[in-house]
Amino acid sequence: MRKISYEQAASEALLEEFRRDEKTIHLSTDVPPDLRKEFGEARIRQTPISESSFVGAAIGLAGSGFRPVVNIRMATFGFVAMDQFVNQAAKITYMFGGQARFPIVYRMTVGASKSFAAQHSISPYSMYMNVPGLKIILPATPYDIKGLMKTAIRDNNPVICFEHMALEAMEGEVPEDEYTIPFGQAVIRREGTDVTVVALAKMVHEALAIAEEMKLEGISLEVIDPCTLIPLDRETIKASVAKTGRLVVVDEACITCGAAAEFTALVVEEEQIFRRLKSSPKRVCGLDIPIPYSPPMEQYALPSREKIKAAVREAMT
Amino acid sequence: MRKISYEQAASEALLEEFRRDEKTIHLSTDVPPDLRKEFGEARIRQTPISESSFVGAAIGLAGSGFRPVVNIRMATFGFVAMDQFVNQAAKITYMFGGQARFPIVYRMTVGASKSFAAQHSISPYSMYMNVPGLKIILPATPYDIKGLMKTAIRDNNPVICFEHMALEAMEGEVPEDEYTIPFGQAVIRREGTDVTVVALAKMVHEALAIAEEMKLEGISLEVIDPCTLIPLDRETIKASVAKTGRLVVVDEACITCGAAAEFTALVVEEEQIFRRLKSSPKRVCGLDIPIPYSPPMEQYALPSREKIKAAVREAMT
Amino acid sequence: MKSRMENKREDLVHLYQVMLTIRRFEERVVIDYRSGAIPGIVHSYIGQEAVATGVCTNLRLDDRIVSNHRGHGHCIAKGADLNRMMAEIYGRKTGYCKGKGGSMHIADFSIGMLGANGIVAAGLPIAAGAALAAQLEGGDRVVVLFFGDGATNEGEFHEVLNLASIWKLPLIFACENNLYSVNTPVQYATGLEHVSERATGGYGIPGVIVDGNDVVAVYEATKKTVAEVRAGGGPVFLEFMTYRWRGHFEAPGIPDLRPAEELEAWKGKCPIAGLERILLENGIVSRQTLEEINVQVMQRIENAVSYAVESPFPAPEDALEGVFSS
Amino acid sequence: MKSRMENKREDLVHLYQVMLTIRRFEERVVIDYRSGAIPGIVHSYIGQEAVATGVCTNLRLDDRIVSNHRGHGHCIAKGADLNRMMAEIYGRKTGYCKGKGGSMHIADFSIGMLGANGIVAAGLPIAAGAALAAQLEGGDRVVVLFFGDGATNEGEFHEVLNLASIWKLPLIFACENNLYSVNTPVQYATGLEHVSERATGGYGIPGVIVDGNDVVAVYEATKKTVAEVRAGGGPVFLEFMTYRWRGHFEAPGIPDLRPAEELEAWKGKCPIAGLERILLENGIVSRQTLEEINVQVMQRIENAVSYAVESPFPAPEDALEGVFSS
Ligand SMILES: Cc1ncc(C[n+]2csc(CCOP(=O)(O)OP(=O)(O)O)c2C)c(N)n1
Ligand SMILES: Cc1ncc(C[n+]2csc(CCOP(=O)(O)OP(=O)(O)O)c2C)c(N)n1
Ligand SMILES: [Mg+2]
Ligand SMILES: [Mg+2]
Repeated sequence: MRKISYEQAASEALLEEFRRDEKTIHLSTDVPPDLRKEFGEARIRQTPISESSFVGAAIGLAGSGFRPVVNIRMATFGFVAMDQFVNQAAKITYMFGGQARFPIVYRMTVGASKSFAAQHSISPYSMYMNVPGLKIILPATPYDIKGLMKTAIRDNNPVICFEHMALEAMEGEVPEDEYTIPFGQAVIRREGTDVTVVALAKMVHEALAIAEEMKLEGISLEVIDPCTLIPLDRETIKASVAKTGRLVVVDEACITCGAAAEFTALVVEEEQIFRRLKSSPKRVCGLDIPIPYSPPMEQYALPSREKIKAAVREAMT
Repeated sequence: MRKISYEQAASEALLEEFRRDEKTIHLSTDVPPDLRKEFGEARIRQTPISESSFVGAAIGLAGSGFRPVVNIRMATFGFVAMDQFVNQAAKITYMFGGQARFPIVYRMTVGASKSFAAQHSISPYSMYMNVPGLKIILPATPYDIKGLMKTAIRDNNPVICFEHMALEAMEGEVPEDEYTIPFGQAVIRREGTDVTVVALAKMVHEALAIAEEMKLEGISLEVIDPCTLIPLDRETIKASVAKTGRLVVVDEACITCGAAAEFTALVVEEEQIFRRLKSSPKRVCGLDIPIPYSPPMEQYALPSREKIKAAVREAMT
Repeated sequence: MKSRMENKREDLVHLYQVMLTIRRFEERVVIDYRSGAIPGIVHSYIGQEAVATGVCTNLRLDDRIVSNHRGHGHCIAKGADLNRMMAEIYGRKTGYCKGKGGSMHIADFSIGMLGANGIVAAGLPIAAGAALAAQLEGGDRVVVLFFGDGATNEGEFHEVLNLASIWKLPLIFACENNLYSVNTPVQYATGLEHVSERATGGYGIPGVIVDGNDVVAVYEATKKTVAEVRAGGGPVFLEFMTYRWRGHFEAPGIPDLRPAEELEAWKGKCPIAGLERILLENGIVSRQTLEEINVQVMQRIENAVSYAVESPFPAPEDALEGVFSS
Repeated sequence: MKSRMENKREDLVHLYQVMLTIRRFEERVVIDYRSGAIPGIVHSYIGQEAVATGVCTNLRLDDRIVSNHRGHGHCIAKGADLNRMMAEIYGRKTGYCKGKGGSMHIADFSIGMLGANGIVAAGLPIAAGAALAAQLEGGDRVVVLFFGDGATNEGEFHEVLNLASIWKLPLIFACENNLYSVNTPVQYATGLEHVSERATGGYGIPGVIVDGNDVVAVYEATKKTVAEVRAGGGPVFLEFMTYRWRGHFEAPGIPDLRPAEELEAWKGKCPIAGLERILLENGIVSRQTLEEINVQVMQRIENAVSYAVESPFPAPEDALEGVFSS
């Protein structure tokens, strides 16, 4: 099958959906040239740097029958528009008793690794997961971003698509034929029997690499990528842990109150699964520090392969 | 000892600290009359409704040697200033290599119970806990808010003080004599042997009431109030669970990625404690919905005594 | 108040009816709030009736409005159903939002009322989006955005002035300058007497200052503006000078610190009494007709309250429904 | 460029030295970034040197500045140490921020440089706070706030204009209008040619438009302004018309879509070449002196690079330190 990059796959999804539905509108400070060329200035709008205004305008557009896609770029920029996410987009469907639908896609780049420092590197998905009313996707491959993005654009709710900055250039197989990927389905990236590793975004690939290495140590990892954070496929995660009896969650976000805590809690609080646990669950996450600039410190802030392996080995003892 | 209300206790803390240190400055849209009277317009500033500007101005004041206290009122209003919390106040100490200190107190009201609906009711502390660089306190009694607030004002870092809306009028014993309460010390509100109940804010009082009731069922609850969320007193929580072998976390915030997930994870991921667990940990939290307006639904959204008791009983089986 | 005999009798009577409906509705809400029948917080529109009425009377059903925390008047003037409004305020299942929103979040998308908003200035970007939608649709719909003087201090206000201006959006900024945000005088908070200077100054949006207690003046100014905006003239800023008669909201806690004489003076400029005088002095209607209107209005409010009171509360579990649309 | 003989020789030479230092520093950063020696992203100040130089030369050590993402020039002009700046950009332990901040977050509180900022307009409220501090202290310190034309679209910009205006803060808004935010022309984004209209319009803050490539003009305009602000006159808005010579930042990804001729035309207005002409044509300094200055400046940059290169990287575990102050 042909291979294209994560970024290209996202672009393709947009192109296809913008062709499919003329109610789609794109808002961003940097205009995507391919979309602009095909759909013109009116639908592919350049915005001033005023995120609150266009994150909010998307709500008004959606409530009036359009399907806006908004590219915020870095997730750190999203905070200047936070009220529009938390108090408006997330609550408006519920608060108005479901009178109108609000189909919106918000794209934001997460993660670290490029020495962009604290104000351009963050993985804040758990902050949004704590706000009911937002769907959240976190695609880890070109195939996934294309399929999930298309589903997001067709969904009738606000959806945040978090894209890891280090995956942009990653290549992967993407079919030429049309497809979508339903929300709320985790993918078992690799089957295994000893330890369930739930990994997010770029960490999916780290976990897969480690799984290869650990095979040599005789440890068999089952690697699960939730793909969608809200709605979350709890069943696949629980079923895997019920099978392996061991859980390691790997996430680059800061550990305290991150998604990894949620995964851990949802697994252990179910008596059935709790009883089957052979060792205590582990989290391997980003440290509780703002992302530092200098490469040695930045790397240290993120989960290393050694730390992940150590956690797996600990889970095995 | 004399009894005063939660609100009065907070006021007293401010009055005493503003007398103690003339570098203290108060910023808010609604001016506290007692402070204004004693300290004048310059130090007790009325602000226009522009939270970003004054949440950020506090940073500039602090970096220039002042000690601002900012009252945002409802935590839902904080989101319009979110960048100043997340990307500025939280990161500025670290990012600049510790060149300057930023002593700031931000006050925000959390919780539900008054039919204020979704845009005036929220408990977003876990969102801020995921952002390293902010200290976070969550006082549950008049005694605590006074002592913790005084410590917050003297601390050399940005501190967020979350205050539950339903506690404002609550009365409690507060000594006349000067005292402060150190951060990072959980309080065992009630000792017990069967189940550790970690409860937050208003839920501390619910848990204590339930502990009385459950005594009759022969179940002994140990009720822990973390008081400070960052830094968190993990040791007291862990020690209690090591003793009781059972954990129930009670929090009014939305369950997904809330603080309760963090408490659960930090307890189970420690092998020693995990081994001593007699049953699976439980979370009794707010539902994953925006807070609805109508009283029957609002009450349903929050942890009820029945649900807490059911969780405790389940933990006992 | 201007006596404009060029206004048709029916128009004037209609304006009177709408204003009176808002007044009586709000009076009843205050009473029922005080008695404990209404939960939460309510922000009374009493004193500002001429603004919503004069503005919305110029709108078509397919025009849209976006409102703020003080939204009952805007709803009623846009044609919302009193029963469903009252039921919502009472927290009943039959309310506009099934009891999930309450006073601060009433919406009726079917009549182009895109919702009140509890966060100051947060409705502004939403209105800009609705106006962009209207522009993209290519028709001549307009969007009216209601907000207070206090909202002009939030950054979003300026971001939206800018979007409206550079995109020439069919958006009418309807600012109700009631001289205060809670207890903060507009002159302290903005350094200005007229906040419309902010629109004309940095954004080239034409601003018009209107006596917000003169419903005919509001009506006429909006009429002209709506025609211009429909014709593609781009955004316009209408600043209505008015005053609220009650405290910031109906709830204990925040005292009303405004000068008592100021309030009395503004009560002397009651928008309803003013129109009543015109109607009577010019012999447009008889006192008896006004009485009849009053009786009708009271009856509708009474019906709305009965509807609300007789409606069931939502079941607790209803809270679980509707977080997402299908 | 104006030829102002009333400026003292030393002053002019000083302006020349500072501008040249910025230029050479930035040229070197670009080279070292391209070679891979510098990580992250850097936003080059080349072309805009006259602004930082002409402004900061008027400031005392105890005056404060707040900067943005394009901050190297502001730092240098305020008197920051080149070694520690370069070490920071190189990500070394000896850098201003111990390697934690990098290019976009250099600060030196000891000289009143309160930090660059990676979030557009986010430094503005911080500057307002610093200005409030200056006011409360009661001295005559001023605060200068550097930001771009693009930042004037963020809501925080307006919130801070308002605070500055109603509190009469000793705050100088130093806007570098380089005609673009990334690739968005200022006229598209704001509908204005001169963004200072936003300050004069809604806030009554005096605005001055200055040729930002004429360092003497910048110096003179700022001098006057600083004197006024020190005297308690309240905020002033200086809009410096200028242009950046390089793309938005040194990193692959975003192409530079500005017209090539426009860039060439602005290169013809090089602030450094302009001052050089004045100095030579008026016989203020000889070409040889300029050469010597250039050699000295190059030496300082060279030293800074050596300092950086020879400095150790932070240890990985250093990342754990400094989240909180004691
Ligand atoms: C972001 C935000 N900050 C503060 C509040 C609290 N608040 C609600 S209404 C209000 C005053 C608004 O004043 P104005 O816009 O003039 O409207 P008015 O109440 O006078 O009609 C305030 C401060 C809020 N709801 N949202
Ligand atoms: C809130 C936010 N939105 C977007 C960005 C990305 N960004 C960084 S600089 C910039 C352009 C700023 O333009 P301007 O203020 O004119 O400064 P210039 O780069 O021209 O010096 C943008 C969009 C950001 N850093 N922060
Ligand atoms: Mg007002
Ligand atoms: Mg620019």
